[in-house]
Amino acid sequence: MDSKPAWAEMGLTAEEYARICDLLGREPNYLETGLFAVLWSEHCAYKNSKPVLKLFPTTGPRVIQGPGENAGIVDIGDGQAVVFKIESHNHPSAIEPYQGAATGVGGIVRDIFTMGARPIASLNSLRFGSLDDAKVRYLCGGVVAGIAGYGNCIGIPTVGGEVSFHPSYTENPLVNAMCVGLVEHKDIRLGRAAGVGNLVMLVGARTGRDGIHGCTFASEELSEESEQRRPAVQVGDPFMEKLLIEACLEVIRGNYIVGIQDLGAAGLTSSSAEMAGRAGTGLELDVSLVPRREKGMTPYEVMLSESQERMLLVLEPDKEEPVRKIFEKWGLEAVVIGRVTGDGIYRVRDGKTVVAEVPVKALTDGAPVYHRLGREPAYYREKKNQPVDTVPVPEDLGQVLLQLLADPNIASKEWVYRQYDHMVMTNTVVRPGADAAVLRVKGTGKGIALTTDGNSRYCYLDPYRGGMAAVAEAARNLSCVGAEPIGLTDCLNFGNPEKPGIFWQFEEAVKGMSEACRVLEIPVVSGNVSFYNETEGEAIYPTPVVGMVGLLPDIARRCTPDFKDPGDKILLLGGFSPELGASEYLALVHKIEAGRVPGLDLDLEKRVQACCRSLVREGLIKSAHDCSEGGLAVALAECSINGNVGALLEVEIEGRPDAFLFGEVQSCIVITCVPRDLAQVEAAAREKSVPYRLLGEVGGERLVIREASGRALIDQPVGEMRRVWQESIGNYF
Amino acid sequence: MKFGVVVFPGSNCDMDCYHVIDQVLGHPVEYIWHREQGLAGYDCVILPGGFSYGDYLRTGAIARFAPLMDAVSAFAARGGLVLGICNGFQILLEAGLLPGAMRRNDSLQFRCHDVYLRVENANTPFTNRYRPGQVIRMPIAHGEGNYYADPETLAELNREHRIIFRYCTGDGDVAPEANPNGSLENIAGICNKDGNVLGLMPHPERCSEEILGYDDGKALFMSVLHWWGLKREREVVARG
Amino acid sequence: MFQARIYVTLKTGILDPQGKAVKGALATLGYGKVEDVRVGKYLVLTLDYPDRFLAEKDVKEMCDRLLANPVIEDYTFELQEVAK
Amino acid sequence: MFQARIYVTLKTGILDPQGKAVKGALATLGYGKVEDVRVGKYLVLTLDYPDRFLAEKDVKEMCDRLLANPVIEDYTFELQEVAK
Ligand SMILES: Nc1ncnc2c1ncn2[C@@H]1O[C@H](COP(=O)(O)OP(=O)(O)O)[C@@H](O)[C@H]1O
Ligand SMILES: [Mg+2]
Repeated sequence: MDSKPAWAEMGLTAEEYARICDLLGREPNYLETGLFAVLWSEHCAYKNSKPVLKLFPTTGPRVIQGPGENAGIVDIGDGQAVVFKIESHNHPSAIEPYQGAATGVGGIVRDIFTMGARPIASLNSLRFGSLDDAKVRYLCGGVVAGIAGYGNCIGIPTVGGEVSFHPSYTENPLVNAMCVGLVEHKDIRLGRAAGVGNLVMLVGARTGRDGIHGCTFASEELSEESEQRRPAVQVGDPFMEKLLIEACLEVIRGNYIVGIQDLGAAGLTSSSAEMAGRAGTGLELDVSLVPRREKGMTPYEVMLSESQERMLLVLEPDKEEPVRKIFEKWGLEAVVIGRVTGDGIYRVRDGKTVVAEVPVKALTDGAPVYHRLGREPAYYREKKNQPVDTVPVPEDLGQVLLQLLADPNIASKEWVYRQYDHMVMTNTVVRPGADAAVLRVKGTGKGIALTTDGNSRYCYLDPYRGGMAAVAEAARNLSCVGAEPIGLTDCLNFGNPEKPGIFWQFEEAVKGMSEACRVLEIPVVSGNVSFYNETEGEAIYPTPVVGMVGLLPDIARRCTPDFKDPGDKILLLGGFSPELGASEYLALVHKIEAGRVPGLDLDLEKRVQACCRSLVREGLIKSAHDCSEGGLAVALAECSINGNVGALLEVEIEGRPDAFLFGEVQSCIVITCVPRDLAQVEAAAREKSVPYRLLGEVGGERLVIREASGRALIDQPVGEMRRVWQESIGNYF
Repeated sequence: MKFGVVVFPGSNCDMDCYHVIDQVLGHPVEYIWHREQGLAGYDCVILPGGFSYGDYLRTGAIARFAPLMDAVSAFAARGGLVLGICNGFQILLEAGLLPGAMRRNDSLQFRCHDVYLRVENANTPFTNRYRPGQVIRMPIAHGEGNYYADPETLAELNREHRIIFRYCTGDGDVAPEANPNGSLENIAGICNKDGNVLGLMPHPERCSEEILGYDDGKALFMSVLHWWGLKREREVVARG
Repeated sequence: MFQARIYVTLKTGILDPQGKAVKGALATLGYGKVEDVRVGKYLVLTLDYPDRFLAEKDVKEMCDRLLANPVIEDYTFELQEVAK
Repeated sequence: MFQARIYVTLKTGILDPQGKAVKGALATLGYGKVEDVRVGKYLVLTLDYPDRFLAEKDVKEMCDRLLANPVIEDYTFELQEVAK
């Protein structure tokens, strides 16, 4: 047996341990070492990512709360705001897909109502290996069922998301969950332990031995050994969460509390220390008062347990009784376990004995910050410069279209979202299946649009462009429904940042995202970093995921992607210069993942989006759908399938027909309008200096794309396209 | 006419039902906490959807013991209108106010999407604003809507026209492919002998406003208002 | 102190969607000789009761009232004395 | 022909929300002396196997591969010969 010192077992490095001794002026005891280990883990301290995250623009006229709190807050007028954040639960989901995903939803929902907001929608972004693999199907089925099981039970609609498949995620799936809440400005609460003498109250579930060191675990690579170390699995209790939501909102709205924070990674330790850290106070807790689920738990286990569905409240002493009554009404335990002190010390007692005593600031702000070195990996130039237009043009392009429509990356995700209750709360005006979901805000004429996006192949081949594209695509999806992007949350899923090639991917992606945010004027208000997504040394494709929120001033003026009526004119907004490089077509049909990622002119992107939004608002267009994976042909097919109507398009092809049809491109939106409005639509585009072209018109039961010469490139019945597109994913299960 | 929406721990469509009565119909409505004992003053009580007590043992199994449920039984016995939607339907089954039981969906998955329903009996307090045989659309959202009743019960339900809604195709065909959960005889909703207690799996409150796509569910609530109006008239006439 | 092990199953003749799915999954894994699968619930209750007679009576009552749904389910149980 | 009765339970220490809810419900119904409730699965498999040894081996394999989730669940089973 090797005898690593305790600090090493807990994931601290020798330098970090030395630094702790320095800060304390002595060696920490076992419990204290544990406290530092979890708070200084990547998950809590962002020690590898902090300097890079500084690149994000985080301010704007609507921003009420940027990064640093449990979630970001953006103003939507009328004294209301939206609160949102996205978070990863990748490692737990790899080990136990159902519970891993379920507790991921539970965690992010707590981050939202802890701010005083009522959660009104969830989204998710999922990555799995190939569905041909039985283990992957198990993971995918379990994750989707877990999200459904938890989200449906707590009565928050899951209104959108994305799922894609690539072998790099075979052992390391990604499960990123986003939650959005609605709050009146006056009800906003922050995670602060303010006011010396105030009480610290623990509410919700009892504390058990589950998930101890879950966050250090999230900060490690997966290995055979981690499969063995399974007690880190937690089981979610959505019923408890539902009660917590109602009870917490009741005490917040009744103005009974000073501060509130959920217990997430590193449980009681991180939530209490962070609350004291933010308020600049000290804290004294007595672990013997913590209600337990199991007998014989040590103070260490109580402090580090990651039992789900718990919250920490700070309140004035005279509020204890009324608060306890409210929790009792909901059948919940609420126990005072400590109080706020003025000495800046984090003190843990077990009854009379002091078992840990360290400065709060050492825990929360003392972690080292690593300025890792990024180095461009060898594959980058090689793949980028690999010529890809030497592949043969397929004979039957119609067949290729069907093949793409059946590709799980492009096929309908209905198999997924029909398992989610996406309608509860009766706000879902545009359901999953469109470019973005649209929710009404009851009592106003406003709407909120939501989407998550990310393209990891782009990010692998060119993390800078890929990062930019993720932001641009999310914003474009919002613009397609008519919403103005007002804020962004991000989940940065990467491999081991200690490897220079990975760190380079991370840095480049963040730079690209930041640039797009700056030009498109969308502030980043919250986010999450998930490193160490590797299995046996192999990293996943770099996967920054963007969750974005948009605002529709008048929900009556909104748009969906489906073609509406025969005779409607079809136009393409944006400069159309499709690329074979990095396309889904190239990967699927020619098995090549290389080439140049489509270029992105952010100024043009901004004009295209603004143009699309104003067309929607003026009621001039009847449908809008952007070109993404699968290119123009797939975008048109999706419009046809969703509208259950065909179209006839006549195009002038420049270059290869397969590149024209299936090559990918940024900043392009397929729109339709009635013939009468065509001139006005064209004028609007010209006025905004947005290139456009007339493609054809809606009608018939087939999608026909033909050249000016009359030769048909694509001629497919809508019914057949729908069948392959709709059934594909379900057929794997 | 006054409505009450029951709130069990874990109910999650309570606010949606409240919204429809209050904002769409413009009628008085109140939440009723599951620990209350009486229902005096109410004319129609709605048991909303959700996951009462997490639905952890069986759907509706724990909620049926809520103190309020005795009052609901008495209210129903007096002829009060009781509408159980989704989890509310499951609770009514467990409480014995409606016959039969729910099993898990045959797909073993939760299902959330629109379905078509055929109105099998338009002569009830809940369906008089529909035409007999009318095909309507409503969303479902459940994991356990696979209705079962023994053959005698089923025969009785049929004989007494107590099967109110069946899942059907867009053309009104009660076909197996239109059945989203494996329910016997495509049953989506049934009522009690007196017709004043209705349970259904689909969610009328989710389709009572045009902005949500369509408003086929509104007629169900309008039926209740209409029926109550007629009842009042009869009472006035009877009293002379 | 008693421990009750309660087995709740769907009545015979009632289609068991879960059992059917498990049977199908087992067949795909190569266990085609599994002729039938029924999936039920297994509950273990620890009861602080002084005597068996009372425990037995109450467990039966709990099953009838709550733990099983008589419309579709049957149950059986075993009672065992255990140390405190 | 064999019948396997399989009992799948949550590992100790793993939260059992179902058990907790049932315990709470039983308490409300007046059974406050129920100290603990754990809810698991009960599966009954009918196997067309010629001999016990093979049946035993396969049932164990089925449990490991499909019927129990080794991450959070434990299982036990009993095998009994039955008439065709
Ligand atoms: N995991 C998921 N959960 C919920 N909805 C999803 C999920 N994955 C995809 N969807 C929905 O399916 C539709 C298509 O998704 P996607 O192909 O990613 O769209 P786009 O390419 O426009 O971003 C969207 O409405 C999306 O919200
Ligand atoms: Mg899109």
